[in-house]
Amino acid sequence: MTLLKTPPALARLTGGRRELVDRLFAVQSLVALLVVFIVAILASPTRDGEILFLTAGNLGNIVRAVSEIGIIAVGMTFVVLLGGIDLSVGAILGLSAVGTATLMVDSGYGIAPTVPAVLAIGAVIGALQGYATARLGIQSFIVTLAGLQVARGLARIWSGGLGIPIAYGDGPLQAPPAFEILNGSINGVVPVPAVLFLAVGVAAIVVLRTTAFARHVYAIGGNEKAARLSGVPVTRVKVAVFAVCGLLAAVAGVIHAGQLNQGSPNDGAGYELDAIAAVVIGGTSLSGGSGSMGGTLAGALMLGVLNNILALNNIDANVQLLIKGLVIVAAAGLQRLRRGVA
Amino acid sequence: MTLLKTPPALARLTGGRRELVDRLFAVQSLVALLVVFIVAILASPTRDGEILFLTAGNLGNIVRAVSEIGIIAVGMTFVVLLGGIDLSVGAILGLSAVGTATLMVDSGYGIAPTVPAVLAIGAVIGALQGYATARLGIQSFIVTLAGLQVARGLARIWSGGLGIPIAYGDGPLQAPPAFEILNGSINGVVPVPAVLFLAVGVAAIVVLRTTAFARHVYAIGGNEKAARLSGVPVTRVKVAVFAVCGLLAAVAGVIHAGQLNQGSPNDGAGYELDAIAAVVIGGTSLSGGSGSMGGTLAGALMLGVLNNILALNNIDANVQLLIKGLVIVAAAGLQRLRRGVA
Amino acid sequence: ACSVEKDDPAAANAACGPDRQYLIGMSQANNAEPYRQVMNNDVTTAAEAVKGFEVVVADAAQDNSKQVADVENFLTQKINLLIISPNEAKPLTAVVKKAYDAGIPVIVLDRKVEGDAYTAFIGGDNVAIGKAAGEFYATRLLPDGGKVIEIAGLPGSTPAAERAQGFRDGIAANPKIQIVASQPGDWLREKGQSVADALLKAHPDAAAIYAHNDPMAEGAYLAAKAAGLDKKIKFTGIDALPVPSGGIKAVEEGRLAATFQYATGGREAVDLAKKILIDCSKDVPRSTTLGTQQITAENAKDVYAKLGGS
Amino acid sequence: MVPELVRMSGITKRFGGVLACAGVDFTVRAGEVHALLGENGAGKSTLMNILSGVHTDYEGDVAVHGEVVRLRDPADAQRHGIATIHQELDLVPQLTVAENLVLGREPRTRARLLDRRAMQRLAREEFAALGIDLDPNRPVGSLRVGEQQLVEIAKALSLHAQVLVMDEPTAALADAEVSRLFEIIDGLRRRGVGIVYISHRMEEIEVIADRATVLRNGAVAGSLTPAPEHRPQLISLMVGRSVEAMFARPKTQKPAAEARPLLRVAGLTVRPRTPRPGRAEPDGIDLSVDAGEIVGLAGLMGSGRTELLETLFGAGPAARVTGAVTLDGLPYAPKSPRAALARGVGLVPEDRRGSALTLPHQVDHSMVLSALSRLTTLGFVRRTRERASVLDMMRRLAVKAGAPTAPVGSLSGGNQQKVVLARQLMTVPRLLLLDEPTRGVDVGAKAEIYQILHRLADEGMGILLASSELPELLGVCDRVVVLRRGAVAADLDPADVTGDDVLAAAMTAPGGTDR
Ligand SMILES: Nc1ncnc2c1ncn2[C@@H]1O[C@H](COP(=O)(O)OP(=O)(O)OP(=O)(O)O)[C@@H](O)[C@H]1O
Ligand SMILES: Nc1ncnc2c1ncn2[C@@H]1O[C@H](COP(=O)(O)OP(=O)(O)OP(=O)(O)O)[C@@H](O)[C@H]1O
Ligand SMILES: [Mg+2]
Ligand SMILES: [Mg+2]
Repeated sequence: MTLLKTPPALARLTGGRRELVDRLFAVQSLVALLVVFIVAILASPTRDGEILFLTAGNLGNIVRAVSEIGIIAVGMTFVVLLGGIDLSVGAILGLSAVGTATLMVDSGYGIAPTVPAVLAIGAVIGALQGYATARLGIQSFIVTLAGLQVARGLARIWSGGLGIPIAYGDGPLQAPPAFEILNGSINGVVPVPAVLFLAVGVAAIVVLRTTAFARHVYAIGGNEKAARLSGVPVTRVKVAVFAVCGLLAAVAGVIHAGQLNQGSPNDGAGYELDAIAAVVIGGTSLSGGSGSMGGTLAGALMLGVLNNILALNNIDANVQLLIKGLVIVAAAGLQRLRRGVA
Repeated sequence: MTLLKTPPALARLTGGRRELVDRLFAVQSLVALLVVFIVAILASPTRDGEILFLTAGNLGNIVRAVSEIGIIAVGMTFVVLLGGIDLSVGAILGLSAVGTATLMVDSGYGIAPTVPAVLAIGAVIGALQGYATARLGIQSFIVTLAGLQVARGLARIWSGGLGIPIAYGDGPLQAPPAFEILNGSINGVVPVPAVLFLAVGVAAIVVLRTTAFARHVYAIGGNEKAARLSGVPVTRVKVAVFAVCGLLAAVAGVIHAGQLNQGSPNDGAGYELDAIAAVVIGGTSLSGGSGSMGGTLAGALMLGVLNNILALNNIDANVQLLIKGLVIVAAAGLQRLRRGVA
Repeated sequence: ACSVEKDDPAAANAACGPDRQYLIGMSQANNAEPYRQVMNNDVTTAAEAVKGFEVVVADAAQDNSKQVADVENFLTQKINLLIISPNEAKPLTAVVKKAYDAGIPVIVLDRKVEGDAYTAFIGGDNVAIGKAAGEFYATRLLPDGGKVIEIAGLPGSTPAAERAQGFRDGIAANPKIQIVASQPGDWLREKGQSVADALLKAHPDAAAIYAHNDPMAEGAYLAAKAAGLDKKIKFTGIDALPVPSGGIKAVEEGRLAATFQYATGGREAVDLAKKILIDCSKDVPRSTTLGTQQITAENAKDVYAKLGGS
Repeated sequence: MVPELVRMSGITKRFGGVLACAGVDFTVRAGEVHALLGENGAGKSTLMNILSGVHTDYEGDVAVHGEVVRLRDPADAQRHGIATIHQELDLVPQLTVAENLVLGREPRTRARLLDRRAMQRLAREEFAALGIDLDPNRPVGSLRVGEQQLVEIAKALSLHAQVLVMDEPTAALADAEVSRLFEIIDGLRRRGVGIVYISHRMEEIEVIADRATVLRNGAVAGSLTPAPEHRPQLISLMVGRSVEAMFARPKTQKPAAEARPLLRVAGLTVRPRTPRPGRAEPDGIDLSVDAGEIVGLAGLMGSGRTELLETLFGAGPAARVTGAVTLDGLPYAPKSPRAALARGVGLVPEDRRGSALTLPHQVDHSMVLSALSRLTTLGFVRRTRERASVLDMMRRLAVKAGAPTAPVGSLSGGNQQKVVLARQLMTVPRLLLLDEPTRGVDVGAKAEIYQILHRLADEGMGILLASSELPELLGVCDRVVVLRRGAVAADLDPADVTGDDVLAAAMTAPGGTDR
């Protein structure tokens, strides 16, 4: 619970009774997650008396399915807290997936050189974008929109436009079997990508709650001029944040390649919007300076549960679109309730 | 030229020499357009000594090709000036195209009831989104992201997922031949959608420069609290602006249906990003309160010229992505130059 | 076609027989493509006619990961048979194998998966279709040769590559036919239109436009019409969907000179499902290649009716 | 009896757990200036926000012209003849002065279009009446705080309201503008307008107010007729104790011989790449601050005080800087605030809301922002140490906040100012640059801040204090440097001079005032 408490308490007011209301609402993304979870249990189809939604396999699948979006959303949270936005993450995922497959299979490098190299590519693209926003002062929306196109173009050129399959083995044009672990699960229940997602998430929560870097991020997002006058190294922090976001998108790309046994240049299209949705549902303000990482994790999981229960009930794909749209607005509205009291 | 002068002069400062620099830069999106235009002439392939890019037909095509994005960008400019963003426009375009085809062909209504009805649908969706942002205080990014999904879902459900062809004639299941005008051109040179785009654009410039409504839009985008304290009807203005944006997206949808002789539910995907790019390249700040409509028109045309010259030269599609990304950043950077001095 | 043998786990485990209820999961790569939407419609319509069949469709929206999750969700629901039209082969292979190994019969439509962990494959042959189109150009459309503009599908997609290759094989017989330009139209009508706009500027003397699908052919037609070239140039597409917005109608109405059927395989898949589930047949064809059909003004109306177009 | 324009009775307003107003009765009569006094956070603005339709959820009744009304929003209040100059400058920076002036009630032509000419005319008329010379076409974002304040005043006046609420209208004004404003207030009073006047400047209250109501902790503490002889009484009503000797400095040791030179500025000239109209950049400034010395910076609006401080803090605009500056005898030319902080120089900017604080952020986080590097190991914030130093600082500066974790925005203006001061003190600077550090701060808190400054100076800190309040400069500083058009016009010893001498030095010698 405490994980979800917004550090620079979003709520405008404190004191007395108010404090209690606040504390309740501070975990409101968790509340939204819980509501959706309970609704999902009630709405779940059963088969032979078993609630399908609650089967271990299904819960594992939910977390696995949101793991990539979730990891991206963690990076996105930093960017949004800073007052920016990053539209390039989906394309960086695609580029990284291609990079993983190409380097590991076509070029025959092992895991050790490949993964760090791919992550470095993601971080460098992110850092360049950060530099363009911070120093040239171009709005991050437009920088990363361009970054999206460039990363997507690079991915297509690098791969020749086609997905590069990853086969495992020791021979040439085969990837080290160890890499297949991304496809596996621990004890056959908890998928590895889910574990990675939760690990990244918890690490991010710790970073955001305990480091000076996080304070700087909040300060810049809240009032950049004030941050600069307070001696915050604004450019450096911005570059670092976008680099982290790019890096995490690359992590998601590596996982993506591992999960799908392929690096495809068109993958990850539209992931940026899902990630941003998770961040906003989690209570982080797009105008920067306030929000929490725990909220983002809850937001991502909520989207995962929602997708899953709609699919389990075989809701028509188009109706799913409608329902998802409305639930997102409702979740964001819940968010608002809290601030509305101020 | 004067069309492009930012009304509430973007530049922080005025007076003396500064004024001159300002006036030069106030038209900077026109400068960017000009640069791209000249480059296009130089880069254009020729045939029998004729510069293909400069043929009347080609120039007409360019404007026709950007007319839908351009009309959407006009509506988007209002929203962005207000400090918001509208991601639903592409989906509203698809929904309107479907609506046009369904009502006119399947239901056999004439142009007169169909077009107003479709435009009303667009305006109502926009207004609902505006209401959700204004009254419920949910960030427009998330409201319109949800709106996107809802509109897309409705379009698919309404059309059964398939494009609805529009055939012309007087019989049943045929559209009135007058509607085919959207496909035609004036004097065989100036395409009708291009004319509509420019008409909408000029009307918007006039509105933005001469009405109190426009002042209110700038005021809310610049400092919402100040606007509210001054007695500006904030909610009403917001609802109106989003309604206008939805309406213009619907106009683009009607044109889309007319141009392609079909209403397809999946059309318009990604148009929102192109429109936003046009707005930002045109010098409007995504944080609201400053920008101009002339800039948006220049921005849209610039994107059109860029697309055209890349296609005329048969540039590889992936390389096109790279080039477009970089040009967008460069154009936005040019923007920045002006403000950077302040 | 080879047939399923004794150690096929799917055939071994599948409970089958008439008078039972069967849940069939249909995993579609992307509902937003008309071809795939029609495939869904074909499957659902055909299944309605079979007593005991219930079909649920999941749309992966062109996302490999989403499609994997869709299949996983089907497995959670314990479907009795899986029909899948994969977004891409390799990424779906593992999960299809998982389903197959769990004893669920799998029918793969349109695009293959790797390996042999599926019950049956049904699909068209894009190279053959492209070749048929090419031969049509060589012998009937442009017997005296001429310049051809190609509007290709999404760069990097297999059908685009195969339809391009087949076409080149087909026109080889007539050396007077020359492809003067090729640009991608991403399968989209509006992109077909704007690409044709530019290409017709560069090649106003083209004799025909070969588009990799019908919507792009229609878009090219509109561009030519705007340029006043629609009477001079011939247009052909591929897919021939039996729906109002499809290519057959366009041929019937004279906009396209011809189109070539790329069957969805939806009905065939349900037929096969019926054999497996209701007839308990252990002997279904491992691979079915759907033929193509040339649609021109002469046969358009008949074919439309025959294919059940509405 | 003069008619009552407004009667507020039993007004109670809560913000969550905070009781901002507790059963307040308040009236405004025609033709009077009713001063509303109280410490920071006493509830003055809240009460007036209720009257101007900003807060709509309150208990109690508001009667306008004897009729109980429930004002729905600011526009509604305006319709009832109530205009407000809000404490915070809420203008739209991107719009021009004229556009801001008529915002929400734009004059229109017969075609319902914007009537630009009428707009200009209105703006010029209002400014002429106020006796100020401001180009109506300048974007408000390019105005200095003082000029923005004037626009706010003109805007409220142009409503020709029956009741005019002025919430600290002079906080950002210098003396010349203040006296001009008082003439106008006098005129309004004679026309029967009822005025509520909120200010922390006691001298002003004594000059302009007909009666005064004091709020303490949200409740009415008493009413008085303001006069210099009642000042101690008023102040003790406000703070609940007597505050004597506001400027009294324990003139303990001041061995001038021992003065250690800290900052030396010689011939400092700043030429910005882009000229900033209405601003005077440092132009050949010579200045020195010794350790333990408090040096005042006086000057008219726009005389270049802020520019000087910003330049010394590395926060000025892109510019060519010439001249010699040394700190502790070493060359000093900071490229950024970060560099300045590293050399032990701190700045408290004049615009605390725009340049220093993020209102929703916690008090403790805001306080330690500049000093984080002292409180971290390997990048991790040491919570216990952070908490200890925050509590220590809150005690030293007597910051009143619900908790160290309360949002800064929930603090009163004076306490917010203390948070900004605390942030700089936490960096343990050797040289502290202060730009209008007591703007909007109540008398009690001001006295506390002055004591703190004296203590810091005694501990050896050098302080450069820019202020528009002459009593403050003369009362606190060891020396007062007067700037005029970016140049030093005089270097005075407060002991020998009066406010008039400083003003005289600040004006241009021949040729009228420096604008
Ligand atoms: N929007 C708000 N949210 C929460 N608390 C508030 C809000 N506005 C005011 N308060 C609280 O209400 C009390 C009264 O504040 P108010 O602004 O009325 O004081 P004031 O007398 O105007 O002080 P100052 O002289 O500093 O302007 C303070 O404790 C303040 O913290
Ligand atoms: N053209 C401008 N561009 C940016 N900021 C400006 C501009 N003009 C004024 N400011 C800001 O306004 C503030 C100065 O306003 P104010 O009216 O208090 O000046 P002042 O203190 O009276 O004059 P000075 O300090 O120059 O003697 C500064 O914070 C400054 O940054
Ligand atoms: Mg106040
Ligand atoms: Mg100043």
